[in-house]
Amino acid sequence: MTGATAKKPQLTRPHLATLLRQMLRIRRFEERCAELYQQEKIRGFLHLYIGQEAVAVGVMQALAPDDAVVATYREHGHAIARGLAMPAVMAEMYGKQEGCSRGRGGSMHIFDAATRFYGGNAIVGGGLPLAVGLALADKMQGRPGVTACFFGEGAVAEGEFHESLNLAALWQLPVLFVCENNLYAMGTALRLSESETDIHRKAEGYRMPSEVVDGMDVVAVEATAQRAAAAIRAGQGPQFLECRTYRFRAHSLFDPELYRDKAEVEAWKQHGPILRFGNWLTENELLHEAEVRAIEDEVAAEVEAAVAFAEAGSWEPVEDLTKHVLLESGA
Amino acid sequence: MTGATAKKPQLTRPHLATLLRQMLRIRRFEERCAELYQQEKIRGFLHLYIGQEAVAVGVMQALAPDDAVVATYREHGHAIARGLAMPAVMAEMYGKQEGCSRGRGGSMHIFDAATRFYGGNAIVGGGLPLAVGLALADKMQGRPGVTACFFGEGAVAEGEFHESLNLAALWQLPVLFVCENNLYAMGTALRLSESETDIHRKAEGYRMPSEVVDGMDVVAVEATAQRAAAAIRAGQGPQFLECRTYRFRAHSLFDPELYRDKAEVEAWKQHGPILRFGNWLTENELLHEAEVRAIEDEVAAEVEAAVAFAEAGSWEPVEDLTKHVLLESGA
Amino acid sequence: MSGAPAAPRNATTTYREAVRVAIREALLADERTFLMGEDVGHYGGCYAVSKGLLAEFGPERIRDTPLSESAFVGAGIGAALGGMRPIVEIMTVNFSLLALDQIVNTAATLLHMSGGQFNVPLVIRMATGAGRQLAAQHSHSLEGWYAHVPGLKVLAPATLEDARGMLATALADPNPVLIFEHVMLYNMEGELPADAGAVEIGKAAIRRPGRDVTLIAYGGTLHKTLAAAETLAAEGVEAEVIDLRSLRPLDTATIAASVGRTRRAVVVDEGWRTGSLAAEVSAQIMEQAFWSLDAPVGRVCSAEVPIPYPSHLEQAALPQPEAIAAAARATLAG
Amino acid sequence: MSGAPAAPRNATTTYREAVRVAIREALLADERTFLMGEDVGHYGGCYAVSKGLLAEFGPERIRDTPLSESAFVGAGIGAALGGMRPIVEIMTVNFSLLALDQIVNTAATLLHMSGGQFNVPLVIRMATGAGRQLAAQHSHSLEGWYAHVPGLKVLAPATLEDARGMLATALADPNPVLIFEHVMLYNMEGELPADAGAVEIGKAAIRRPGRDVTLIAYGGTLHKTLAAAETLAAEGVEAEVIDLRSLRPLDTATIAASVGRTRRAVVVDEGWRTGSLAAEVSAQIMEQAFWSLDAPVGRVCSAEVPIPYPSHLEQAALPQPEAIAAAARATLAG
Ligand SMILES: Cc1ncc(C[n+]2csc(CCOP(=O)(O)OP(=O)(O)O)c2C)c(N)n1
Ligand SMILES: Cc1ncc(C[n+]2csc(CCOP(=O)(O)OP(=O)(O)O)c2C)c(N)n1
Ligand SMILES: [Mg+2]
Ligand SMILES: [Mg+2]
Repeated sequence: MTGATAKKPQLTRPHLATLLRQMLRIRRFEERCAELYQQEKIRGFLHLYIGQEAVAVGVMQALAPDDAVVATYREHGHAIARGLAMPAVMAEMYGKQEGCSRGRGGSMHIFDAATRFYGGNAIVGGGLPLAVGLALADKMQGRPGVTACFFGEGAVAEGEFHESLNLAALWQLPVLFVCENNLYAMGTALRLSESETDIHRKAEGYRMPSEVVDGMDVVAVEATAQRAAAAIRAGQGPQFLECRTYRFRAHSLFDPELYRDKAEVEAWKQHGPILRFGNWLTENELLHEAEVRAIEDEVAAEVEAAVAFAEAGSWEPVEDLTKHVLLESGA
Repeated sequence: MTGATAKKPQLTRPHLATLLRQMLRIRRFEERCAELYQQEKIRGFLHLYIGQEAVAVGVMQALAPDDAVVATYREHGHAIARGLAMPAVMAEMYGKQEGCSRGRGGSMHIFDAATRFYGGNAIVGGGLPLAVGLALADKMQGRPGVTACFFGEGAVAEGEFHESLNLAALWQLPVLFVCENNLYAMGTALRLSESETDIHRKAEGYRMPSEVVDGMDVVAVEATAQRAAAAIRAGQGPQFLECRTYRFRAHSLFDPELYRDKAEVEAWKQHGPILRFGNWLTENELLHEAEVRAIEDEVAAEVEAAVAFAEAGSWEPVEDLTKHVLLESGA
Repeated sequence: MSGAPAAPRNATTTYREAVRVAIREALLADERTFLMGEDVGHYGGCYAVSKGLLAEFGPERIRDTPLSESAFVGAGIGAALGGMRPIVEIMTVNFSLLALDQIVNTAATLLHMSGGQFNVPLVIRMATGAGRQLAAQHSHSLEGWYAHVPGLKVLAPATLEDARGMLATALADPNPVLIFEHVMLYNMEGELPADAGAVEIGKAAIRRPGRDVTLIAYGGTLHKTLAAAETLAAEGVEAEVIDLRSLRPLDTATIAASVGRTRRAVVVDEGWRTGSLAAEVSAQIMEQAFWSLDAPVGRVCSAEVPIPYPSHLEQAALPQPEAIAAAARATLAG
Repeated sequence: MSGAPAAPRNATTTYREAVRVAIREALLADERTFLMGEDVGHYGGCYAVSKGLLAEFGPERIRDTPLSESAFVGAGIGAALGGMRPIVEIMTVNFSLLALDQIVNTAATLLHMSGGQFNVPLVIRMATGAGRQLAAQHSHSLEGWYAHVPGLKVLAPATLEDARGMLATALADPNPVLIFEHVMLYNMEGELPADAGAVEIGKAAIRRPGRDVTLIAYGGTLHKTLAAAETLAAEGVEAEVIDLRSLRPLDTATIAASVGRTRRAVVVDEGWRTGSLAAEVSAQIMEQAFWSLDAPVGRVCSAEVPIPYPSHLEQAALPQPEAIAAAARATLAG
């Protein structure tokens, strides 16, 4: 990833405040979602991103509006960081027709054409070929776009991971593969799923440049993503990032978490991306306590507005059940 | 693959004669098959192994009777080298019920319980998971067996390759993966199918030891396979061999060979495994011309006997059409 | 589960627990048997079916796999060939598409392609069906596809007895057997005799006798169909309810005999209507009982839409007791 | 192909050539269109369909892929989302199982899951069927499975006109369209008007009018069915032959209207009988034309066995004109 002129992350105060704000927006949104799940406002599977916010927020800084994003069922954070309107995302969690996917998709299927946010895929590994194809379309049409493709370390074991990395590297497609290694795939620890646990080394087998980064450090993630995106834009082909991170909550709200110690979770929480970055900002007087509080207040208000929007939303009429299955010709 | 005490290939005259004889048995068998195909005695797809004989013959030397073999649709060579009776294989090519698979399978589906020959798989990559499972069964039952799994370099692009290598390495299963890199998958050259064309390097991504060997040199193949098998038997987990070879004939008898030069094929033929080994044997007086001629005569007789057996074979009655779909309970 | 003969001591249990006990018993009975799949071990099973088994049997026999559906299903086939008696769990039918090649092109064909030499004594379990608001990629009912494939046997336990008893019989079968457990059944409670055990796996069961119309269902729709029969009974219509139990082979004799008596039938299936297993049952009735029919056979299936997330739309997409009762009434009006 | 109106200049051609011309025309007409798949380029297509196109259009638009069915089909979906109009070739339906997850869980669901935002204008072509002695893993007829899935359109061109004309219409469609080309048709010869072009893709076609019995077929079995109709005609039985053309949606109106006239029907399908598309057609006739039927609808399908290699067994496993004629006679005897 060297050689290309990466956009250097600008450690200006406004930018640092943006990073914090974005992480907080995700965190508070999801904390509220967890409550709403208990209240049965949100149903189905709910996979919280809490603990991993630095990854989505850091990587998104490297993307331009024309770039594309492909994510997984754990994608609220990516959607919000990418710029989807929080009310539309919350309405989607409720299943209301004002949701970004008209309520048809729910938590696992957040989509948005305006921001080129291509989901929201509940099949582990299923998004990787899609990202390859989006990048192929960009390349064939001579467009400068980058497609960022997020997936967990569990997806690395899927055949589609292998096929997609090879295809992207073989055809030198502008894909930024971002593996969020949170050490577990549901309850399966990485050492039980991969013979090579050093995930970013896998990229070597495809001659794809890769880097590993502390996924709990939003500034480091951004810097690395900027470098990788610049390399892609410079025509150096696909790039691979392994972001080492941790999920603080259960896999989904059905998960009894039998497979890991509370102590391990607590230890990771001490390195939480928001905690750490927030402390660093205030300790270095890059942001004052009052500014942080102001951000918190704004975020809280935004989340409540999103909830209010979702609450006020409407159910799609049952008569419309079989809509959105096929697009009418000519559309 | 170091450290384990490999059975050193014994370069005794009888053994060298065996290697030559085995390669010739395959070559002459298949040359006859090509004729029989023209005569419409053999139908369907016919994938000839001609040019690659050193791989199957070399690797089989490292296997014991209790070991298992999994191959592809290009498996006549493996079957013969593994010790299946040539008449039963030829009858299978005809589709006669005296065939090793009762004629149900044909060229692509050679099976034999007695030699633990598990096919004969016409889905590219489809045999790899099977080999992993056979090895798992051996390991769980405390049996010392090795499962040799043959596949082409084209199969390396399939998701099942990736999943199977990881599983075998993760669980340290006794699988010998043998990639026969003949540079083409049908008409697709390796450089058009893999971003990393140095196939054996792929094994690194799974922490699996690998070696590359000249697949046109039967002695080298045997030596390498012996080392790998010894490592497996010593409990060092799965091993990977890339055998660099070349197919002299068309992919199947439908292939017009538009994708490669005649000159390239001719150049490889000069390195043909039988030609080279035969010359080496006679030049070094390890075998006399007369001995070679005697082997040729025996092989010719064996092939003709196989043809006669197949010709004399019978068609399974149409009334039995739906047999062999389910095994009766208790069987 | 009504109509069971008085058994020694009954115990209250759940479908989930019945499956768990069946697996545990199989592991105790045969050391060649092991359970393999995603999160069967440390997580305890995505539907908590295998909770506790890792502690009892260890990681060799309660084997967590990576997310590699094709490889671990294929490895199950290979292990079966190699003398083991594996139970492979695919978390849900939705993910089984990734392993379909191994099931269709290897498990189902090996015996035939090898001319009878290599049978595959493998059991594959998976959850199926909708109803939990898991949306379009997690709500499939594709067991009908598997029922299309010669070389496979396909089961759909809908009762506690079958959840408890089908596994042992499937494991004793020398062929690949697929067992589909509907996600909405795991919490179902009921009584099971203390000595419950293996059950026959080739026959359909009449879960409710009746003379006016035959309702044919399986798996998750059985209970909706029984509910519809209650509604109909209140109206004076006695519906006979058949539980297919085995989706391949289909016990068409039981179906035809029932329709011969009732002269009317409705088939209920959570698969999408077009190309559903219900179509096969309807076609079989056409072929075997046409001259007995007093009305066209009805079908109640899922609407032709990927399952939507919101509850009201999801429920509208799935077969419901009221629609089943209405279809039954339609056959009587005809 | 009889009954076509007199066309300007006819030329003798083959089904293979008709498909090739259609692909070439599509590539010329729209620069967003490209062909991608295994061996479509340097090899010239495993059934020689794309021979010569690499030289004309170059490797970007005639794109050889690695053996990675799931990834290149998924990449086709992504490319369609990204503004291209890809034609993805899966060599045969047998290998499509490896890509089925992408087709079912992504291509078919995206529009719905995204609430109507993301349609997938993708065409997937593949060869299907048996008859070339390719044995159990290379002889499937699984198009019926695809016809089960909401969100897909599924076509089966059985004539030169359709081989020539369906592709353009499929490419103009904003939805994923699958085209199944039967392997035994590629060498079929016939005449095609010089100005042959796009055809409608939603309707079934009556390939032979008749009053006594309706025979319903598609793809590779159409011609066997027309042969059976000839046999029947010699016996004084006038069979109407319907070519489904579109397997999803099914044109049940044309079928029901025909059966309303003939009062008898036989459905022919190369899929295995149980769970075949023929079952769906039979069930539809049951539902829409029961009161018109004078006999049960018959089915002629493949035997329930993985396709065996030897010719005599393979042919015995497949639908044959004599069996079709016999099934038609049975409906008349009834
Ligand atoms: C193909 C497939 N197999 C299994 C599942 C069930 N499942 C959902 S999430 C998950 C774990 C994935 O782990 P990882 O890729 O590490 O992502 P994370 O959940 O940690 O973000 C599993 C097994 C699925 N959705 N898709
Ligand atoms: C899954 C699958 N895709 C495609 C094919 C068609 N096909 C048969 S052999 C072959 C080439 C395989 O090449 P390679 O693995 O290198 O083996 P080789 O033929 O060179 O021995 C292809 C594409 C197939 N049989 N299976
Ligand atoms: Mg993870
Ligand atoms: Mg090759």
